[in-house]
Amino acid sequence: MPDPVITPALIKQHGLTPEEFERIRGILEREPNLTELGIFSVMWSEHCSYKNSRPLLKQFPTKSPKILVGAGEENAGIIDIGDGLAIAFKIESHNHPSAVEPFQGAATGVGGIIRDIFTMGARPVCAVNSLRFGPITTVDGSPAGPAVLKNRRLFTGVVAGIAHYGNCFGIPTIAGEVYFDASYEGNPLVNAFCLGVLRHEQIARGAAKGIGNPVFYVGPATGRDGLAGAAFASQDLTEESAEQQRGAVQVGDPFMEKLVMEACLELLATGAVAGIQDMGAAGLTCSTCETAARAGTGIEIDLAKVPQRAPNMTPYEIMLSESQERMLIIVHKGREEEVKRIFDKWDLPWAEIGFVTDTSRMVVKNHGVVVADIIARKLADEAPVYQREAREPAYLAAVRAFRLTGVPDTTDPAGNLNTLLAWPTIASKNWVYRQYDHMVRDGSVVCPGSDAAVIRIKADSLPTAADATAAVTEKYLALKVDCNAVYVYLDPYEGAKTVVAEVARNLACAGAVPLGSTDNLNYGNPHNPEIFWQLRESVRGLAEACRAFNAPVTGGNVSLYNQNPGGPIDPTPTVAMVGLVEKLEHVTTQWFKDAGDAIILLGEIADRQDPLLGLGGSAYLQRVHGLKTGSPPRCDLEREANLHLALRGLIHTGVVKSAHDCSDGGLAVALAECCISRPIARETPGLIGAVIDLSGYGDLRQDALLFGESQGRVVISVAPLHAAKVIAQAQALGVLASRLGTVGGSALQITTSAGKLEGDTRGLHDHWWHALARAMSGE
Amino acid sequence: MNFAVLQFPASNCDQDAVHVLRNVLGHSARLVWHKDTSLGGADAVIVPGGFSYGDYLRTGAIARFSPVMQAVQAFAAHGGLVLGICNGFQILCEAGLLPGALIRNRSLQFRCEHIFLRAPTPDSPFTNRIPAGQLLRVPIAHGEGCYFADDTTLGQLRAQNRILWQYVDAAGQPTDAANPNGSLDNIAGICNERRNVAGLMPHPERAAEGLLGSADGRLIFESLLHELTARAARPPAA
Amino acid sequence: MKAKIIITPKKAVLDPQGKTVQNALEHMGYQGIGAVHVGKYLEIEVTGDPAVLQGQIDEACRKFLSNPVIEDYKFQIE
Amino acid sequence: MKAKIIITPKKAVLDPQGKTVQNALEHMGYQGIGAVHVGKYLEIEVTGDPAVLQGQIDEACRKFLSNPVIEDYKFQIE
Ligand SMILES: Nc1ncnc2c1ncn2[C@@H]1O[C@H](COP(=O)(O)OP(=O)(O)O)[C@@H](O)[C@H]1O
Ligand SMILES: [Mg+2]
Repeated sequence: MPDPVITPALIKQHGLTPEEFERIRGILEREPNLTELGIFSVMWSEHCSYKNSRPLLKQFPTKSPKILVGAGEENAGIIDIGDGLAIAFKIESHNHPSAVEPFQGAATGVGGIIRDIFTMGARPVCAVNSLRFGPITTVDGSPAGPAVLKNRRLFTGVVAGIAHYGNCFGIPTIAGEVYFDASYEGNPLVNAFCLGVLRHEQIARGAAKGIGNPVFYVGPATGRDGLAGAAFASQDLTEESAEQQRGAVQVGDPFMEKLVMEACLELLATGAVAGIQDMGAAGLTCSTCETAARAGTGIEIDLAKVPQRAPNMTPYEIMLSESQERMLIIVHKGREEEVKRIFDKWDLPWAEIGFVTDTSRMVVKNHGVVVADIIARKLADEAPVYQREAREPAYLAAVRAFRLTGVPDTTDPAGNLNTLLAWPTIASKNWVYRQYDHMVRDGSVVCPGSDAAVIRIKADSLPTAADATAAVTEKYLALKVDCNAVYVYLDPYEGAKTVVAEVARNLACAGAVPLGSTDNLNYGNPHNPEIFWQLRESVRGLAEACRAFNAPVTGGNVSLYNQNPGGPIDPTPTVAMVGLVEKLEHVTTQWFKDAGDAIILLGEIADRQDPLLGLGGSAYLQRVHGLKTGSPPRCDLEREANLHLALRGLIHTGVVKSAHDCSDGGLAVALAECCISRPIARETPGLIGAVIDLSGYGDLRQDALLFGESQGRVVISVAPLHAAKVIAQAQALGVLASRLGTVGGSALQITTSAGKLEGDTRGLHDHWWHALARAMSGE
Repeated sequence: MNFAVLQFPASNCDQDAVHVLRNVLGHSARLVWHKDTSLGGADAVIVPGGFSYGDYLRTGAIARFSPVMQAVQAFAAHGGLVLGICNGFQILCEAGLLPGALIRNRSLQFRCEHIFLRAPTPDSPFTNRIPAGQLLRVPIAHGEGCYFADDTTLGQLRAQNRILWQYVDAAGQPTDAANPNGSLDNIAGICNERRNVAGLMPHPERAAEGLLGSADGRLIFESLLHELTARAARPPAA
Repeated sequence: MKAKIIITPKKAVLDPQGKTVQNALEHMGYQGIGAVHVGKYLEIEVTGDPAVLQGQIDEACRKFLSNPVIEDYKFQIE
Repeated sequence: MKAKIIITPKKAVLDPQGKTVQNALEHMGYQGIGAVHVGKYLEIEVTGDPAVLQGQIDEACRKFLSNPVIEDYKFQIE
């Protein structure tokens, strides 16, 4: 088949502008052919090049003495956790594929991020996920229409896909978050995170080093799957773009990935590997040109040698395919036999497809005929960068002007509490995480259901070492991902700070000190100045907050063009953070433990300087009053950081029996969760009541007192004899602390100046625990 | 004692079993690759959890044909102790070493959560150290753990006291609500007629250390060790 | 040639998937829907002497592709 | 009457299950085995006017029983 002529229409179809095309001609010093056009189009897509976001990402703090591999250097960053051990982690989105085929889209998202981690030489030890869908219930309980049914189908498919891949691969999916909001209708968000562990000396590099070294391909044959998926992810999700993509859905094979991972780790331990990179977005294209660019070498491959699943695949298709579970490995010359032996042991398909050159060019041949020839570095690193226009969104004026004057105070706080507990965004996510194997690998110290998960790192968490006898000191890591996107929508800068504050607070509640973070920026189309403004302002907030909590960003992902015909999604910068719990005794969970314990609030009961008293953007206003507006709670980073420090200090003294932060749903929801969230066994929750006295706060509106979401608050419980001392210590550390009540009984009773809210723990638990299952079965 | 822990390509609880046997219980445990034909003189065999061959077609269907399973068949035929956990249980059923089959959970969903187990009889190498009436709090993690057998088989299991573990509620009752997958008779695990081969869906190896929330699962391994010690003390049969 | 194999759950075996599909179909308003059974379909490309293949596929079905405790099978080579 | 429905993975889509079964059959020593595809088989008991049923089952297959993104279906009412 002769190459088609490169027409303006074809250029446009590839998502390239006329100026970008000129730049390509400049780089090549000639006209590109179709294969080359395809290669540039994927490498210069937002997904691979960050051309719209790169200038903003520069604001992130990316350095600390603990960082061994920094953001942007490799597939994932690496952080030292002491005693010669290190962790690699990263988050990545698979939004558009999941919109088209939720099960496979989400499954391959998990597969992709796991590959990013073992590519670094680390053994993947846990997974985390952050999900968003349109509403799965109707506001008034009326029968679900097509939109709600579709949201349920997407939710079902995505969760099953994540479960399928992670469970079969054998990685515990140990934490996550799920939000439901109309802005995600038709454009769900699926962000998957993976963390791996390795020894310092085991760090592998994605560089094509050593002129003459052979290049191996390992993994299943290449098919027409996910053709140009990176480009697909970098345009608005429309019916047409989805239809195109349908023909090329990627199917995940977790069994294959497990084999590829074990073989790669075994291979890395031999020292025969000079460089290694997964074939993720933009498959063979990205892995060849990036490895060459990193090493400053060239690479030459022959596509005829690439295993192919379908007959008559063109060079264009082979280069752009996103078939899953494939790796590119550059091997030290002379060590090929060891490589082949290991691949054969694991029954893996492999092929030697090329070699490293000194030409600094990426040369692709097909049966010996050159089909692409590009200077690798220019392709990988010289994508255009845009400073987009930014304009404050018009809706913000109304948001800022919003006051509570038109909102009557609550008259049914007990009813409101039940309603909030059963609201899918707040309700227990056990319908989700019980489908995930969250305990495999014998390390799940705190399972999903508490603020942050805690995982134990032990000898077998590590990749096989040349010296298998070296002792390994056990470590405890805490993890969580968070993002209240409604806050970010209502105030991108302040909201983004809160995102980071909340995730850091969750780590502090578990007893952990932050090590680092990774973020996934999910936004609408950046060509819209209002959306670019959201992006710019929230990145500023994220960067500032990550600095404040000493949680440098080690990498992340940008997913733009998340729009459906109804408009853009809420700006959703999800942030996953990893922290270290120094000693096992410091691990703390959120639920109350023993009757008689004193309940203490760290932080101020409400932010009195906030005219909305923490109700702006709150779950309460959204669910009870149908209002998604008002300036969200302010985030005072200095105070917040001080709170975390004090909380950890108290935990270290050994007196804190439980710690739970106040987030969605405010203090009343947090207290209820402390009473009902302890899991014992199937159908056997650990329930314990509490008696709370808030009558001293008569100056506050009831709804704000109970359901306001002012930041910087944590509910802890301690043995009664420690209560006074703990309050004094907290105050000495500059954190306000007040006793709210006592653990015990079979109900949560909250007395306020206006009356008493009482909820039997069984009833509260029932509303909260079964809400998602009920919603999904249409009850 | 020496344990052989089988390793299929996609076993993923193999390391966990080795960890518990070695580091928690202080015995020796060795991974045995599925292509091996010998168990290397092990005293007992653990067939661990995971997805053996991706669990394509049916759970355990492909694994039963692997070379190592020939060795396990022979080992069991000589009275050797074999314990299958989760996927290991599925493999033993597929291989015909245990009767019945494990089918899709009735919820059609994978389930990972803690459950309570009751051991109706101490009369087996796998339950002899479990005090009468004691409930074990142990996690499950499976999508296909619904135990099925025809009426005759089920009758035999009951009559011969071969139901070794049942799902129960906090009061020790095998209620429907306590049944996580729809298993007949709330069956979580059984043994063969000779009582030397057993399988269960729950994961005792994930409940062997206090820091993971429960150490109840140790009782199952301790039962096995108790039996092995007793056997070692017995003079070899003529 | 192709061997086309149909594997169905035995009548006595719980078929929650069949039940779920049945409920869903009724829910969607389809009329006249009775019991639903969900099984497997396998298609295998084969070459060789049909008579030999017949025996081979039957054996593969019995020993490997189906589990006689819970499933029935039938096949055809075309 | 019964509607018998066969759902198979689309040819262009990866079928890891089929591939694994194929490998296993080859490993077990079966000769002349080519590509294997694993799909679903549904049997639905139905009553009503065959012509109407034809349309209904087709719709159910398209909208619910199969996943048109990655699967093809065919059916027969007997
Ligand atoms: N998709 C998910 N996967 C795994 N665990 C989840 C998921 N969603 C929520 N969880 C778990 O449920 C608990 C509550 O989550 P969330 O409501 O996000 O907590 P918070 O209010 O602290 O932000 C956490 O332990 C969290 O890890
Ligand atoms: Mg929290």
